[in-house]
This record gives sequence, C-alpha cells and structure tokens, in this order.
Amino acid sequence: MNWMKCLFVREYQLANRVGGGALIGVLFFLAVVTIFPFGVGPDMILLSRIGAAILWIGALLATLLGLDRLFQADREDGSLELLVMSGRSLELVVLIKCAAHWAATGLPLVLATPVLSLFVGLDFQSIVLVTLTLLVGAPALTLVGAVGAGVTVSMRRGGVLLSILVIPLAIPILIFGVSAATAGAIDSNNFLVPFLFLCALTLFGLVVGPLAAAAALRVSGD
Amino acid sequence: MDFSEFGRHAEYVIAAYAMAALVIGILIVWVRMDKTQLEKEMQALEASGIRRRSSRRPGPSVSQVVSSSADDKSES
Amino acid sequence: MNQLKLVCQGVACDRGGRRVLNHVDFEVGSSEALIVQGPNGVGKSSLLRVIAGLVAKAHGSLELEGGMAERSVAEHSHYFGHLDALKPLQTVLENLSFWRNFFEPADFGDGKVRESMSEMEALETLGIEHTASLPAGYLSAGQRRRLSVARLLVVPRPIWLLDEPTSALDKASEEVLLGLIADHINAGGVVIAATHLPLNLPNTKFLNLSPVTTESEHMFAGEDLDDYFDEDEQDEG
Amino acid sequence: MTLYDLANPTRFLKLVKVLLPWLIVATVAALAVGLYFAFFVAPEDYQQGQTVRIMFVHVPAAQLALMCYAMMALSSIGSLVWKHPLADVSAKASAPIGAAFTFLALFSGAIWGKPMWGTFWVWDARLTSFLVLFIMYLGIIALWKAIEDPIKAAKVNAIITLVGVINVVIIKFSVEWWNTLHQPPSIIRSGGPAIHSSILIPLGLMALAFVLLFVTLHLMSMRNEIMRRRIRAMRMRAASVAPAASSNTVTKAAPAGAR
Repeated sequence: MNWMKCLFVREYQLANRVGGGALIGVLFFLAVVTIFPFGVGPDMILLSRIGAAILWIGALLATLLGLDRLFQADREDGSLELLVMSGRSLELVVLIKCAAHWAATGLPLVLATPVLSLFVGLDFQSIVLVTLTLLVGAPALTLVGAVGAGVTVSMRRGGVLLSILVIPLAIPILIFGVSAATAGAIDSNNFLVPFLFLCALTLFGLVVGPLAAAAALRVSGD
Repeated sequence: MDFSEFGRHAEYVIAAYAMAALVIGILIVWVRMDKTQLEKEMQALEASGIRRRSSRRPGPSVSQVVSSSADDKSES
Repeated sequence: MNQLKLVCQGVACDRGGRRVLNHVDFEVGSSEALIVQGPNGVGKSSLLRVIAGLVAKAHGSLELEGGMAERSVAEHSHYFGHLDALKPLQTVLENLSFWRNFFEPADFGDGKVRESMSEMEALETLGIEHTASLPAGYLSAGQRRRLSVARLLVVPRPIWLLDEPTSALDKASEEVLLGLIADHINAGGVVIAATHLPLNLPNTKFLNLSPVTTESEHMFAGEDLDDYFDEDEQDEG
Repeated sequence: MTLYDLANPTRFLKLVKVLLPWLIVATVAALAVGLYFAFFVAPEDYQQGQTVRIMFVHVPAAQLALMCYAMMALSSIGSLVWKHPLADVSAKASAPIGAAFTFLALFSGAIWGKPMWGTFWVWDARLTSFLVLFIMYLGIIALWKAIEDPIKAAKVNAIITLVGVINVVIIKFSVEWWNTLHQPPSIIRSGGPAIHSSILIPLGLMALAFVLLFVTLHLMSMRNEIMRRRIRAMRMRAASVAPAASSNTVTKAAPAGAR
C-alpha cells in the first residue's frame, strides 16, 4: 500500500477512535450556534442577517478545539521522531495529517452546517453559500492551525496559546468566507470576488502551512 | 505652557501624551529593573562560587576515546 | 560488496541551552557495533538523537560513506529509543504494518534493498504473535518493547541506533534481542548502542563520553565575554 | 564568517557600552525639540483644533510598531538562516517594545478618534490591523515565555514571526477590503488633512525621537537578554558540576575519558 494512503487511513482512524472523534466537534459546533440566540435574542431577522457569521465562528472554534493534539499525541508516544526520520518528506506528512484531520473533524462540520443553518433562519440560497464557503475555507483553517500546533507541540498545555497564535492568522479567512456567504445571498455578483480570495487563501495555506509546521516540528525534535 | 488656552478637546491631547509618557516610562523602568535584578542574580551566583571562566578551567576538551577493538570486550 | 562507513568528526550539540556533546569523533562500519558509554547525563542519548537527525548538531560533520547519496544518515537508520511509538487504540498488527508501509527502506551499501520479514514473522520471532489482533493498549511493558523491536525487523535499514535497548525486557527477551542485533551485525549492518550494561555483541568498539566543560556559544558564556563583564564591574564598582 | 565576526557578542556589548550614553542624550534632545515643536510651533488645525497634536504621538508610535515587527522578522531570518545567538536575542528584545508601541498607537488612535469621529473605536482598517498586530505581539511574547529552552524558543518564534509577516500583509489587505465593504469609505478614508510643512517638521522630529528611543531600549534590552542567558548558563553549570562526581561511582561504566 502506498505510504501516503497508509498514513491517511491511520490518522483518520485514530482521529475517529480518540475521544468521540467527529461527533464531539459537531456537538461543540451545535453548542456554539445554540448560545448565539440566547445572547442576541430570538429575532429571526437579525439572526438570519448574522447567521453566516455565527456558523463561520462556530466552525472556526470547533476546528481550533482539537488542533492541539494534532502533533502532540505523536510527540508523546515517540511516533513523531519516527515520522521525522522515516525518509518521507515531513511537509507531505504534515499535509496528509491535516487532510486526515480535516476529513475526520472539518468535513462533519461542513455536513452539519445545512442543519444548523435552519436554527439561524437562513434561506435556501444562503445555506448553500455558507456550506460552500465552509467547504472551501475550513481546510485553510486546519492548515493555519497546523502551524500553531507545530509551534506549540512541546507544550503540555499549549491549547490556549495555540488559539491566540492562530486566531490572527484565521482573520483573513473569516473575512472572505463570511463576506462571500453574506454578499452572495444579496447579489451573486458580489460573491465571486471574496470567494476567489478564499480559494486563494486555502491554496496559500496548502503551501505555507505544511512548510512552517514541518519546520517547527523539526525544531521541536528534542 | 498654558493649558487653559488649549481650547476644546484639550483632555484628549493630554490623555494621549500622558499615556505615551506612562508607556515609555514603564518600558524604561522595566528595562532598568530587569538589569538590576539580573546583575543581582549574577552576583549571587558568583558569591556562591560559580565561576564564570568556564574555558579557563584546566581539563581536556576532547570528550571521548574510541577504545577497544574487535575481540577485546573488556574495558580499557 | 560495498561497505558502509559512518564517520563522525568533531560533532558538538546543544540541548536546553547547554552543550552536551563536544568534539565527538568516531568511525563505525559495516558488520561493526559501537557501544557508547559514560555516566548519566553525559550525552549518550543525545549522540544517538544527533545521528538520527532528531537533534541538530552545533558543529562537526556526520557522513555515511558508501550509503545512498541522496539520503541522509537518519534515513538509513532505525532509532530505537525509550518511547515505543505505539498507538494503544490500534491493533498490534495495524501498528506494525503502518510502520512497515510508511518507512522508506534503505539498502546496506550494495545498491539493492533487502528482503525483510513480514509482520507475522517478526511477531513470531519476538514471541508475541498471539497478540496480533489485540489493541496495543492491552500489551504489557515488555510486550510493547518487543513490538517496538519488531519495527526494526520489518523495514530493512542498515544502521540501528539503540538507546538502552535491553530496558524493560526480561532475560529471555533480552537474549532474543541480542541474537537479533548480532544477526544484523553479521549481515553487514551497523549498530550503535548507548547502554550502561555490558552487551555481548560481536565486533564491538567502545566510545567513552565524558562530561563537557565547554559552554554553548548561544548562552554567551565564553571567555571573551568574561572580559566584558569584568570591565563592567570595574567601572561600576 | 565575516558576518559572524561583525556580530561577535563581546564586540557588540562593547559597542553598546560606547553608544548608549550618546543614544540617551540624542533621544532626550530629539524628544525635547520634538515636543517643543509639537506644542509651540505647530499650528492648530482649522478643522481638528488642538487634537491634531495627538498625531505627533500616534504616527511615530504606529510607525515604530511596524518597525519593531520588521526588526523581529529580520532577526528571525538571522536566527533561522545563520543561527546566530545575537539574532535570537534581538528578536526576543523587540517583542515587548513592539507590543508597547502598538498599544500606544492603538490608544492614541482611539483618543484621536473620539473628537474626530465621535467614538473611541471604529473598525477602521488601520485600527483593526493594529489590533491584530497587538494580539500577534502578545502571542509571540507568550510563546517566548512558554518555552524554557532559549535556543528552541528562538527558532519556534522565528517561524511564527515569519508566518506573521505574510499574515500582516494579508490582514492589511483583507481588512481594507472588508472595511470598504461595510462602511462608506469617505468617513475615514484619508489620514487627516493634507500634510503641511509646519506639521511635517515636528512629525519628523518626533519620529526621529521615537526611533532613537527604540534603538536605545532595544540595545538595553538585548544586553539584559544576553545577561539572562549567561545567568542561565551559570545556573546550569552550578547544577551539573557538583553531582557529576558522585554519579560516576554509581554507574558501572568505565571511567570516562580513560585511555
């Protein structure tokens, strides 16, 4: 079996077997979306106006939730050392781990988005747009998160610091994601520009994320 | 200078300059205090007999020897 | 048959801001074992980790003569450290086949990759084949250790870096492991082991490490800086 | 090799020692002249009145906030490419200074905003970018504090700083784009009135004073950092020297270094 596929399958299985897997992220997503109406009031018109933002912020927080374990678990049991010296490109290893992490936690969030959209009163077109932007943007969140995870890998309680480091990196993604989702619902001409920027950020993350995370992991070798 | 002639919004100007003075003051005091503290720590370490001149100590700098060969497994 | 030769010259390394190795020189070739000795904290593990490419060296060179040109020393090596690299939720077989499929094999300097054991053969050799379908979390410490050794058997790589290889193993398993290491040496492999205990291996060299007195230049503790700080004192005191 | 010689720590410390008194004098002088011009020479703006004087703090502070980040980024390249310890020290020393000036830029910006726009905070592209920059500074400071080993901390911080450089550019761009989307650009588009030379001179003087202040603080802070590492080395020596003798008797290994 091809080593990439092999790594992907293993990471996917582990992500699903550890601590509730995909379900826990979706539950957290649901919890975040649920508390918003309690905060801003049950005004469906207001909620539908900020619905896309709520869903995006919920997805961002749910993505950050499990990221601190992305490399830390491997570091603790010694697997990381072997990944580093395996002869495989560490950048590719990081990329595949991110892909598996996204498939196990990010994709369920995207799939849950249409259902949660109903709670915030989005119409059909908005639901499609939010789901589409999250589908394109969530990998970028995982990729910039991987940089934070690589940098904080040697910290016992690095989760909070990871969030502080990653949130500034996630701001552009959030801006273009929410803009595409909300602007597109009003006028489809306004959709394409932010959406293409979002795509560009994801592609950019595909390069920078693995490079920076792999460099951080090499540094943290001892 | 005469602040009464400052006109409207004088409090904003004063607040901005006061904060600037405060932040810069804190920075300077922090750097100075840090220095004093570090010097104290260094002196304490020296007083407790930790020598600075590491490399002037006598002793070999080469740290290892390849000793025995094929059949000889006893230590050198 | 081509011979491998690992040449280490003037290697120094820093850990935790401290120089733990300085001026380490040795050569070890195919069919040889190098036993790294020295008191606790002298840098035995660090030396192995430098060779394994896990810790960057501060100075010196580390080269493998006769190895695959495009591959680093680490990519010719197996590292067997204190951690077992096992995922408790995966079965023994899943754990082992992952490493077998994932690791890139390396040749022994003769240009062709050797046949290695299959997963089950390796488990049988180490006497833990009955655990194959159990999650690795159910294994005892000794069994985990043996499963970790199995990794070295299923992927052919010429250099074995062993850090206290016999820890947590009983007498019988230790004998098995020593036999496997000896086989590896006889088959043209290179073994570098850090240990407190005497290991009965063929063709052995010894490397004695002693404590390092030099400081890492990253910590600004050198002699020339002393002059600066002394001047400072004279001025102010 | 030559670069290494130029950045030799002893030479650096000697240079700092010579330069510091001059720098302090120059900073104080530039600040005094700058403040005099700012308060007594620069005219009131016909639109903004006295509040235009806030600019003489705000603009130099903002400029320095970015300069500090540039310093950190350059030092990070030095850390990663040449692995030079002085680069590590420079990066670490820049972070708190940068954070302080970013805070100052934010605060003076907010104070300036109140009389101008009637509110302390607007999600204006510039203020927002600086808020993000401030969070990034604090994150980097926290990261320095979280990793005990200074060499590793330097490398990890260098990576996140360089990723941050790219991010600052993207944020600047995206926030500006986002800003035009949400607010009519006319309100706060321009950075104030067209700059007249009577304002340019005090602004230049204050900018110079702030740069001198930064250089002074940075050098002082770097010297502290060198001393901190030195103390750490001495402590480690204190910890390792004493027990080394006793551990030899415990192990069965051959006497180290014996031939």
